[in-house]
Amino acid sequence: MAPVATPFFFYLFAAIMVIGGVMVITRKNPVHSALALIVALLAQASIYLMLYAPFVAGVQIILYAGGIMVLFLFVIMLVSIDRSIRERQFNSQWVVGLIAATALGGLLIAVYTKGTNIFPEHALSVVENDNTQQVATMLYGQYMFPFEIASLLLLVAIIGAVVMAKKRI
Amino acid sequence: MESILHITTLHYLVLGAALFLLGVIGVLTRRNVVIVLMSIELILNAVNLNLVAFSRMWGGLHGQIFAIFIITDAAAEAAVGLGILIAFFRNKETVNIDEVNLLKW
Amino acid sequence: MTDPNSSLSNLDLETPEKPFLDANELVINMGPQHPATHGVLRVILRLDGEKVLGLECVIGYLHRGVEKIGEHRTYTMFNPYVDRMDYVAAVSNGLGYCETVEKLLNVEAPPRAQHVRVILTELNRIASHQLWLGTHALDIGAITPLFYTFRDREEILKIYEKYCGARLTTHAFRIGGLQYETYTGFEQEVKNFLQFFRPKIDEYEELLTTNRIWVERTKNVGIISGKDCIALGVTGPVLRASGVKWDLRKAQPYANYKNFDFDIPIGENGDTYDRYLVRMAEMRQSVRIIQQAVEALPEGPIMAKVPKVMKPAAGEVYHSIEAPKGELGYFIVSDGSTQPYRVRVRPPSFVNLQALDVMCRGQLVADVIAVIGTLDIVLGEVDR
Amino acid sequence: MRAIIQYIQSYLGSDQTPGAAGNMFWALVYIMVVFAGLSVAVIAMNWLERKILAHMQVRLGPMRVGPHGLLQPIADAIKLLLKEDIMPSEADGFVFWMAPFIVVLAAFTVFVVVPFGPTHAITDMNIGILFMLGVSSLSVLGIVMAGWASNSHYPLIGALRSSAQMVSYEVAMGLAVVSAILMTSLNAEGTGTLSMIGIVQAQQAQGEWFIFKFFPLGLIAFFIFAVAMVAETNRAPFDLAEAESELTAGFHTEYSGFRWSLFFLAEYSAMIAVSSIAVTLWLGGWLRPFPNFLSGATWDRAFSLFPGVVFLLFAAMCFYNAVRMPKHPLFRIQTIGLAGFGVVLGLIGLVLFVPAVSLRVQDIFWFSAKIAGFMYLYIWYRGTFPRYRFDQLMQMGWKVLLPLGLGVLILTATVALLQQRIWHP
Repeated sequence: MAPVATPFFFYLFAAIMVIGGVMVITRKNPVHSALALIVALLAQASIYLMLYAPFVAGVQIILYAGGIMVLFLFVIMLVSIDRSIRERQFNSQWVVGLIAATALGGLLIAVYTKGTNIFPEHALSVVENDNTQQVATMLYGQYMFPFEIASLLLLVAIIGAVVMAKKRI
Repeated sequence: MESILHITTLHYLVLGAALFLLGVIGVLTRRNVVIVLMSIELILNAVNLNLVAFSRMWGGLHGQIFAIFIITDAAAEAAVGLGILIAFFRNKETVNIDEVNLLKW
Repeated sequence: MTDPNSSLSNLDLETPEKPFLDANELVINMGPQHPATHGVLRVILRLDGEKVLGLECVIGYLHRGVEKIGEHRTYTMFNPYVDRMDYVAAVSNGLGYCETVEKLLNVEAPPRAQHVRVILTELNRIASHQLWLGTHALDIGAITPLFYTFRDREEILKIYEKYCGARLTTHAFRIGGLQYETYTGFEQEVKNFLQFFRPKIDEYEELLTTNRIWVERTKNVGIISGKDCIALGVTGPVLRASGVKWDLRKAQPYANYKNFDFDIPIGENGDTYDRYLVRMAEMRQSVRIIQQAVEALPEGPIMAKVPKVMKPAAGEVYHSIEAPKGELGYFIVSDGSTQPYRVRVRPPSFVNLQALDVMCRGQLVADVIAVIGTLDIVLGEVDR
Repeated sequence: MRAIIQYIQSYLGSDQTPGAAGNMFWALVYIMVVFAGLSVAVIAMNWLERKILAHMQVRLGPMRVGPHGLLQPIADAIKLLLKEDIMPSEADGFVFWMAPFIVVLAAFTVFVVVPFGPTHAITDMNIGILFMLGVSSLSVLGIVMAGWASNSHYPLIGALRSSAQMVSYEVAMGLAVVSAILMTSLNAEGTGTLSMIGIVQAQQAQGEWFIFKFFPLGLIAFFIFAVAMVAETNRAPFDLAEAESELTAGFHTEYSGFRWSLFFLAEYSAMIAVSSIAVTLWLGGWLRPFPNFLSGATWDRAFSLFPGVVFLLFAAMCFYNAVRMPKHPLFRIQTIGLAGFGVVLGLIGLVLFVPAVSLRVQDIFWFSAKIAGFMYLYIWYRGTFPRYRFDQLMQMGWKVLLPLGLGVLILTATVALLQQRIWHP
C-alpha cells in the first residue's frame, strides 16, 4: 500500500503555497499580498517538516512568519497605500517580463524532464530525532566562518536600515 | 499514477520552480515596491525549498544549513529593502517602482 | 509677578513641531465619548506616530446655560444651580456664590456659620482631591487606588448626607449663613473622620508616591512653568505645583481662613508628579484646617440678618475663592431688582484646560491622558 | 474491531507521548483533553481574576450569578455569544473576520508541545521550544490584522504598539530561553535539547531546577523571561496595546460579541502558554518541589498526597462557605449548588489518594500548580502597577532586558564551559 498521508499533505501544502504565491503577485492591496505570503510561508514550513528538517521549519516560522512579515506589515501601514491601490498595478514592461518569466519556466521544465535520471529513486532516510543537534554541530563546526559572516551581515543590515529609515541621525 | 502518489525529490523541485516563477513574474511585472520585495521573498523561499529537498535526497544536512543562511540573508534583505522603501516614500510620497528613476537622465 | 503679556514669549502656539517622518500626520478624535476625558471633553489630537504635534479642545457638550439661568432667578433661587457646575466640589461652589451675594448685600455670616462653612468646604476639598486621585491613577493604569479613594470619600459624603440630606449636590449654604444647625455629634464625627483619614493618605502615598512606574509616568510629563501658568490664567494646584505660592485662602482671605494656621504646599518642576504631590499635601493641610476649625467651633447664631426678598443695591461685585481646582470667581451685576442682571462665573477648570495644549506639545499620547487627569477638570464646570 | 481495540490499548504501556509513539487515537484524546482543560482554565481564570482583583480592591466582585459568582463567566459567555456581531462598514471584511481566529489558533496550537508530564503531552518535538516561541509569535499577525482591518485610528495605533512591543520583547525572551537551553547540555554527551520534555528531564537528571542553576544566573534569566512574558501577552503593566484609558480598547476596539470573546480567550490561553514555557524551562516542569533536600521514597509518597489534599481543601472551603450562606429560602439553590460543587471536588480529591491514580496524575498537578502561581502573579501585577508608557516600555526592552540577557547568556556559557572542562572534566 502506497503511503497516503505523505502525498495528501504534500499536495495540500503545495496547493496552498502555489495559491498563496499567485495571490501575492495579483492582489491590489499589499496587506492582502502579505497575508497570502504568510500563508504560503507557513505551508512551506510544513513542507520542511515533511522533508525531516524540523529546525529549518522552526526557523522559518520564527524568522519569516513572525519577524520578516511583521516588518512588512509594519512598513505597509507606515506608507499610505490608498494611492497605490487606485493606480495601475502592473508596470509598463509587464509583457516583456511575462515573456521572460515564461522562457525561464520553459528552461526549468526542460531541465527537469531531461535531467530526471540524475536523481536517485528513493530519498535517503535522515535521522529526525537529533536534527537540531546535528545542525548545531555543523553550524558551529564546519560552517563556523560563514556563520560569523552571516551575523556580521545582519549587523550591517541593522545599521543600514536604521540609517536609511531615519531622517536625522 | 505511481509518479503522482509517490512523492520524490522531483515533486519538491517542481513546486520550488513554480514558486520561483511566480516570484519572478511578481518582480518583473508589479509596480508596488512592497509587492516586488515580497516576490523576492518568494524567490528566496523557492531556493530554500530546493536546498532542503536536496538535503533530504542526499541525506546530508548541508542543504539545511544553506537554507538557514538564506533565511538570515532574507531577513537582512528585507530590513535594508524596507529601509530604502521608507526613505524613498519619504522623498517621493509613493511606493511606485516606475518612479525610482533618479539615476536616469 | 512679571508682566503677563511678555511671559508667553517662550511658547510657540502657532507653528506645529516638525514631524519625524514625512508621512501624513494622524488626526485623532479623543472623545467626546472616551474613557479618559472625564466626561464629554473632545480633544482633537494631531499626532506624528505617538507624538503629539498639537491639540485642540472642543467643549460645550455639557453646556446648560447656567449663567443665563442666573439672570432669570432670584438670588436665592439661583443658589442650588451653582452646585451643578463642579459637581464633585459642590460645597465650594455654593460658598463662592453665597459669599459673593453677601458681599453685594454687605452682610457677613456669623462666626459659627463661617466655621461650619470652612469645615464643610475643606471636607469637600478632600473629597474632590480623592476623586481626582482615583481617576488620575486609573488613567495612568493603576486601577486599585480608585476603590480606596472612593471608599474613603464615602465617609465625607456620609457627613454631608447627615448634615443636609444630599450627598453630591448639597446646597449646604444659604446667603447669610446656614439654614441648618449642625446635627448632634457633628463635631465628633468630623473628628472621627480626621482620625480615620490621616492614615489613609499615607496608604494612598504608599501605593503611588514611590511606585517606580508611577514616578516614571508622571515625572517630567506635562511641564508648565509658573510664568506660563500666570500668562494663561491657570490657578489652583497646577499653579502651585509650578512653584508659584498663590493661594486665595492666604492671598485674599475669605470666610475666616485667616484664623487658621496652614501651609501652602508648592512644587518645583511643574510636572505631573509635582501636581500629584501638591494635591496630596493639600489634603493633609485640609485635615489640619478642619482640625482647628472643629476644635474652635464657636456657639452662636448661624444666620445673619438677611432680608426675605433680596434686592441688593445696583452695582457689581467680583469675589473669588480657592476651590479645589483653582480660583473660582463670581462676578455679579445687580440692577437693584430681585434678580441679578448678569452672573458670570470664572470656573477654574475652564481656564486650566487652556494649558492642555501647552503642556502636551511634544509629549506622547499616553501623556495627554495623564495631563488631562492631572489638570483635574470637571466638564460640568468647563461648559457650565 | 479487535485491531482497533488493540491499537488503542497498545499505547497504554508506552512511556512516550502519543504523538511521538505515533498513536493517532490517543493523540486525538489528548488534544481533546488539553483543549477542554484549557477552556475550563480560561473560564476559571476569568472568575478568579475578578474575585482576586476585587478582594485586592476592598470589594466583593461578582456575587449574584451562582454562589460567590461562580457562574458569572458562563453568564458572560452566553451574553457575548448572543450579542450582535458588528463590523465597521469601511473595514476590510475578510481580514477583519480572520484576525481573531488567527490569534486563537496561535494561542492554542502551542499547547501541542506543552509537557504536563513525561508522557502527558500531545507530542514531543525535537524543536519543541522553538515551535512554541515561533507559533506564539504568530499571534502578532492576528493583532496587526485586527488593527489594520478595523480601518480606525485607535485599533491601528494599538496594533502598531502591540506588534512593536511583542517583537522587541521576543528578543530578550529568546536570549533568556537560550541561556536555559545551554544548561541542558551539561550532561555526559554534552548535547543540549530543544525538546520540552527533554528540558525537564535534563533538570531531573541534574537534580536541580534551572532557576537555581549557577545562582544567580538562572534566576536572572528567569527574571528576564518573567518580565518579557508579561509584555508578550499584553498584560498589565505592559497592556499598552489595549490601554483602555488611552486607546479605548486598542486593537479590538471595533470587535464585539463572539469575535471579541475570541480575543479574550486568546489572551488568557497565551498567558497560560508563556507561563508553561517558564515553568518548563526554569521551574522543573512536572517535577515536584525540593527534589534534592527532601529526596527519598518517603518524601515521594508524602508529596504524592498533595493533589488529593489540595482538592480536599478546596472542598472544605466550599463547605465552609456553603454553611456561611444566608439562611434564606432564596439562597437555598445557591447553597445546595456550592455544597454540590464541594462534594464533586472532594470526590476528585479522594480519587486522587488512590496510589495508582496519583502516580499518573501528580505530574499534571504539579505543572498546573506552578502555572496557577504565575496566573496569580498576573492578577497581582494588574492590581498593583500603573501602566508603562510606550517609550519607557521600549527602553526597558532594549536597554535593560536585552543587555542583561546577553550578559547572562555569555556568563552562563562561560560557567558551563568551565564546569565541563575544568571542574568535572
